[in-house]
Amino acid sequence: MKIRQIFISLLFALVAVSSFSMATEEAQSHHESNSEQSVEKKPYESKSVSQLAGSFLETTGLYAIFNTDDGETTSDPAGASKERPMGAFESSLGRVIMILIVFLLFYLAIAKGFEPLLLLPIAFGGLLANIPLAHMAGPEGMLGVIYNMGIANEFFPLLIFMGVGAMTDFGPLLANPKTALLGGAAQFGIFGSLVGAVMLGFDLQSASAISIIGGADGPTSIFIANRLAPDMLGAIAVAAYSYMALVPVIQPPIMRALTTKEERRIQMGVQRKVHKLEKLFFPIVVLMLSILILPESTPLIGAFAFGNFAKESAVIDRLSDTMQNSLINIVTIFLGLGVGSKLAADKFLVLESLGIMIIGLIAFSVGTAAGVLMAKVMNKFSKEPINPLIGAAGVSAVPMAARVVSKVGSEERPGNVLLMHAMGPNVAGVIGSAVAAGVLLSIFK
Amino acid sequence: MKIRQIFISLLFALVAVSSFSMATEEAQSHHESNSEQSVEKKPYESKSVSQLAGSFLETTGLYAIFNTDDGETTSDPAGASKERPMGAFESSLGRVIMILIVFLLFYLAIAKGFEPLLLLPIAFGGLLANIPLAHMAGPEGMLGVIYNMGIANEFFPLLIFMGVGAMTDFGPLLANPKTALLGGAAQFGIFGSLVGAVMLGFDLQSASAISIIGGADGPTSIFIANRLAPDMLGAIAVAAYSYMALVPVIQPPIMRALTTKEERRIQMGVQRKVHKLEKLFFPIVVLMLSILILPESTPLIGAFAFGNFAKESAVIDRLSDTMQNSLINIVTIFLGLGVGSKLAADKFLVLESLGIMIIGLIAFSVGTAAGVLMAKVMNKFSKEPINPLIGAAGVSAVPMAARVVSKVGSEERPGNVLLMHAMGPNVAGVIGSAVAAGVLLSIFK
Amino acid sequence: MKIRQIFISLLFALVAVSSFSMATEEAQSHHESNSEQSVEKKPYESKSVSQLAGSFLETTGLYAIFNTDDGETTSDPAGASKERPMGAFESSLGRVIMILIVFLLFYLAIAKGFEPLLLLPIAFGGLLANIPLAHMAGPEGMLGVIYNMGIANEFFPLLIFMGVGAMTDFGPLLANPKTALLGGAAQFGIFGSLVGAVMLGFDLQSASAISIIGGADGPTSIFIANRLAPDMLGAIAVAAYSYMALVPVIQPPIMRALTTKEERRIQMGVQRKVHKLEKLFFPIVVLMLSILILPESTPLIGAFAFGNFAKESAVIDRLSDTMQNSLINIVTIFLGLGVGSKLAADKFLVLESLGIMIIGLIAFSVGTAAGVLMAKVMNKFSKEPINPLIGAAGVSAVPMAARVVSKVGSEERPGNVLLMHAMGPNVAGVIGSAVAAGVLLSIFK
Amino acid sequence: MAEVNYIAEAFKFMVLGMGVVFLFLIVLVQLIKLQAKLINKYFPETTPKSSVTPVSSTSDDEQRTVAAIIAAVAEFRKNKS
Amino acid sequence: MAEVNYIAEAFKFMVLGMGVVFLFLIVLVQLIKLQAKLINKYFPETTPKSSVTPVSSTSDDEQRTVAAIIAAVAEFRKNKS
Amino acid sequence: MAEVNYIAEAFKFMVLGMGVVFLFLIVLVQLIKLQAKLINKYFPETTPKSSVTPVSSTSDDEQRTVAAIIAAVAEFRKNKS
Ligand code: NA
Ligand code: NA
Ligand code: NA
Repeated sequence: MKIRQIFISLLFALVAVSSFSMATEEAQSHHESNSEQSVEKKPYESKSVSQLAGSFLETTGLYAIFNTDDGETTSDPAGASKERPMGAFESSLGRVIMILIVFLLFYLAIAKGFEPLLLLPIAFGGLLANIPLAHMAGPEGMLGVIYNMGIANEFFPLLIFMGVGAMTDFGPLLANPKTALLGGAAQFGIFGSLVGAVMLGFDLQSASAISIIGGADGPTSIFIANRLAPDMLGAIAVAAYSYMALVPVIQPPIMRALTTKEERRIQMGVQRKVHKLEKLFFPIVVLMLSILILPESTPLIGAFAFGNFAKESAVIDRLSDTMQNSLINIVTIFLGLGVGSKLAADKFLVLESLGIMIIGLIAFSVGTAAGVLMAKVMNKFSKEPINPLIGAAGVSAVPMAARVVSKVGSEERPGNVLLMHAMGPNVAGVIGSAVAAGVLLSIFK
Repeated sequence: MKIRQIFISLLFALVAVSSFSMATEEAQSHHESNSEQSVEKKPYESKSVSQLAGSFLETTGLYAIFNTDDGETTSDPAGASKERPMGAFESSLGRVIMILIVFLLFYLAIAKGFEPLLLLPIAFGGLLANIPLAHMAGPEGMLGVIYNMGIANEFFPLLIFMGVGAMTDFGPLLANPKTALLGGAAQFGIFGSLVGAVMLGFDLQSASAISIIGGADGPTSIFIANRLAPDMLGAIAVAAYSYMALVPVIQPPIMRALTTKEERRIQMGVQRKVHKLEKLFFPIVVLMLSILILPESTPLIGAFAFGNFAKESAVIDRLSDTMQNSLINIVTIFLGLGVGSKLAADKFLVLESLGIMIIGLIAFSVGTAAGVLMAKVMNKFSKEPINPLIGAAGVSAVPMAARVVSKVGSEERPGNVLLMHAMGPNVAGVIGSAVAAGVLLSIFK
Repeated sequence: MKIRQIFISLLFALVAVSSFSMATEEAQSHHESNSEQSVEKKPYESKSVSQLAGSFLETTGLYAIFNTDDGETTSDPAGASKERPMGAFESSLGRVIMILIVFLLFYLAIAKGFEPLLLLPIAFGGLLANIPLAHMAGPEGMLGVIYNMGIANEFFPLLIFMGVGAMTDFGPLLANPKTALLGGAAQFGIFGSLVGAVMLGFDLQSASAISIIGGADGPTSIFIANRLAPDMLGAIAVAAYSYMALVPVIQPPIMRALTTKEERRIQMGVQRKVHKLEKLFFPIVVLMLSILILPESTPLIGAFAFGNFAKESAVIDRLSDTMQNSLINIVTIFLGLGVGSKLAADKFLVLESLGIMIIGLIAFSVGTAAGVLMAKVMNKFSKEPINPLIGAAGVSAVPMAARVVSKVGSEERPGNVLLMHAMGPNVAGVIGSAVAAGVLLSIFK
Repeated sequence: MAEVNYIAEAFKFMVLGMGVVFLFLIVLVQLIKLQAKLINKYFPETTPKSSVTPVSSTSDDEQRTVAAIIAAVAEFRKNKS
Repeated sequence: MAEVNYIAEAFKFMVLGMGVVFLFLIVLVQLIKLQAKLINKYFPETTPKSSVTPVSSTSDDEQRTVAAIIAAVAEFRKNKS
Repeated sequence: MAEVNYIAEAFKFMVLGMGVVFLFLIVLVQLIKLQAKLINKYFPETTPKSSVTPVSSTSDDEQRTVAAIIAAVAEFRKNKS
């Protein structure tokens, strides 16, 4: 067998030699005339080994970090027009700090389980973006290619939203539609933090971009940040996902502070059965409504409705499975890396980022409080009892917030399962945030 | 645990504060000098709440539909150079009609099961394309991004063809090769409808693009439409998939009218066994033949042959599985949405679309008739009996047409299974259409 | 049921007619004013059938192959600026020779099982690239679209590397870290063949691109070739994958010639257990080290480390599964076809390709020898015995080379399982090659 | 232009934004109720499904179930023989 | 140019097109027969596979699912009885 | 420039390249040893995993196999009792 293989190799070589010898002269002449235009090769000058080693040293990362006046420029996927010389801090200690922050994010994602599906790729993208000299976030680097492929044009967040739509069951909302209002109240988190951001000194457009963190919805945040304040995209995305991950820490104290023990012990009845046609029509109804009232929100709601409609139609299961699995996974990898490219020291280590972190915390707290208070009010006027805890699920952060509600509820009264009742406001919160996002976009159009 | 998390947050904030305070001055100065070039923010003028509400109203879809002189332009993935101000009809009633047509397509796809894998995404794309003010079919909208990614350059139809190739078994054709001629006769559907289209007043190039509907093959239709008449892509694709879905309605009456009861009762023998090397070599043989005779058809036949060769080689099953599953699913989602973007009122609601619908019906009928008649002739001269019904499968519409043949055949003589015999002309019809497409392309090159 | 469907069709037609009649005049006027800019249709001149047939003949592949002065130009994904008129040989016999070479590659991939996952798509891409008149490798052809999407910007090789990272287990390397040095010694294959290539007359930059074949690592080869010598990409990729496939033929004679029977019979102890935290930290350690020493290698090592980190973190299994399956499969299909586009006769049939093939063979042989000799030296100085055979695995070609080591070892002493001990140098060879690639890039920066 | 009170503007945005959000959701609630009434009137379901299924991707689970069934069957046959 | 009879042209296209289609398919049929003859002469298959498997897009997984379910149900009944 | 001896240059590249490769790997080996020492000191594993698992994609298939085996075993026990 080996002899046969060697024979084949020889045959291959022979065919090649005979054809090459014919081809060479002609092809070479073409080739050379052409090579002038192709890759420009610099004239090579001889160097001694120690010269070579010396110039090699200047290309090491260690050298780059300790020599801040080496004329390195920042990287931007849009290319040279958006790049500028790096500051001394940005190209040295700044990178180190960012890499430490990245390690903190790794710790939170892996050891604490904080939304690892996005935090880990974002953090890794941040690590790659802070490598000196490699320009991975530039238009020809891997992160820049990804950014231009799907973030600059908002394609990836919409695909994620499509996949989330295909994973979402609106049954609980359809069974008890008035809980949708709780998902509305929680949007005070957005507009409250808008006021807060303006107070901190952000201009109105940046403040709007930041405030959407209060929507507790990753793709919506990225979509809006990209439109209104692309320079802050990294900080906004990191804040959004970090606080979504912190929902089990942030929400319970607020929920307990605003409710009495009796309210938290309220039991809610069994939900009515939902007709499958209701589920089928629902995404179309939502989309038609947003077309009539708020076309600015239709990219988000349209993608979401398409995913949900594909699932509920039950005739294109192989497509809806793909949306929920291989497609959303591929896009999640790319979205994370691309967003992470905005964690470069020169983009992230600005005072704004600190403000964004602070406002994000306010946004989640205000949203939670508004949802709970609204639920208290509704409980007063409703025939059927409403446990005010479910208002907290209105911030979205699907399905984490609903689980937190269920957990807090069952602590007060073991066996009191609020999960399905909390899913209604939870998914309504997604729609509410998309509407709020549409309003903000329409203002700055 | 919670205390630890809060501690981490604090630590994070502290690191941030200390670094930010160092970074701020420098970074800000860089940032500001740069921000002039970045997103241009309009100077903001104060408005009262009622002014705000007023200008919000002007951004609603309701307002846009009832105010036709608002200067809205059409959307085109190619950008401003292909856009123009919208007509009054197009931006109001036209949209409403298109949305009703979209709902009809939803009904056909879901309730009637008409080729839902493509009709449903196409229809949803059409819905999104008709949203006022959102410009989702423009170069920066989701549909436009998809269109430019894979339809304008014909990449997606070729990937679909590759996947279909990986799903196709040429065994029945190889077992009884002369049935390939039935797949040839059915191409009269293409050229007959070309004559019809010219009679209706279409110019030769547009008529050629339309006539390919008679090939009963989605990717081929989209590929050719994109080359010869991109403005009609939406109508052509919708016609092709609609009539493919209507094959069980269109074909049986024609089949019965052209055959006698005795002919329909003809039984065909068991097919010979096919050597796996025949299957392995077949895609290469087809491709070599199309290289020699018709290079214009090689993008289509090449993609198809690659998929089939990948499957039959049996050494790259993980790639051929991917072609048949996650890759073709992802591309189908995108292709559907992208094609649907051509269902915008300003593109679809033209008299041509009606003509295209009529010609599509002619095309399928003529193709079916030609296939059946050819089979009758072959039956006269063949040693082994040929049931003329299998000629109807030559229009392709794989595997629907072959199933229809089998159904009609077993109605006349229960137990007469023609399915495998019909698969031969069925897959030959795919090749025949690709060849016909190549001829049309070569004429207009 | 059928009546209902026909009724629906009629309804559809009626809606359409009524709306079209309203829309026609207006839309037509818009349409026509626009159509001037759209697809330019040549004025059509009547032709007789024989004229038509005659001009059709001129578009056949047969005609194109026998008529070499038809002014056909070469194809290049970068477009017209890189294209030139084809030579007579290139457009006729050259194509035929390339197609024969492609068939040889098919044979090797399918019948011999030589790395079919990449050789088969590359070969098929080569077949498509050599089709006359179709320009599939041009900027508007399928191969050119793929090339520009992910090869010209090095995106696809990095995604492959990410997937390979997610598939790699560094456990054996961590258990016995000093075997990493064997993966270093094997890089003599790279630098030895660099010297050889310069001797054959290649300039330093081209020689560097070629020598990376000695890294025995596909994505690294493609990445470097694309940076340093894109015109030779096809030959380099084909050489790299061919010789990787030939590892079971090339390596054993060299391994036996350089070792004594006693050395080959050496048994190695059971490996220590590796803590899962070691595996988790390892990709980060490698990446940090390459950041400090060699930022030029971070695109490759960064992608690889991300994949491995995603897997070892164990919190984003759905993403790491996607990297290892659907994503790497899709990219493999595209990478193969795109690389294959460089097998066009006008690019591949130059004397350089023959040189590249020869140097590739030298590279693998030298790398193997260096690894084995290094292992012999280490065995002299090591407390624990080291079987010199495992040095051969240092060339990478994961996991083929490690299997060859295990096979040769068990031939001498049945039951002597060296596989796990060979995996250490095997994966170290991947890192070593990426480092070597970084050094070469930094020299020509 | 320089005298714009941005905080006041932000509050106006809040009024507009929360107004639109609630308008949207209130209309949506009414439409949901209306469609539930219409659907259950004209298409009464004989064996209606419970809505109490969790939000999740069912694909993985299903695949594992299948795998489990296959394995169980295989196991069974082995044991019989 | 203005006097071109487009319908006549369309018929000419039909002649050319159908001619090429049939030419292509006739040559293809001959090649299929030739390769079948050659392959079965030089590589006779001892246990040839039947070609009678349906062309369909029911991917492997689905087929396995069906097979698994059928098997599981069968198994179940056996165990009950 | 014309007088550059390219072969000598290539040998210099070899010296630099192999030097950097070995430097990199030697530092890496030391770091691996260091981290092994630190990790096993501060996070001693009670039931450590064997490192002797083959390099391969433990993709879906394997996970399904595992799931299947678990399910099969469970099934078995039910049937026995
Ligand atoms: Na929300
Ligand atoms: Na056809
Ligand atoms: Na290597």
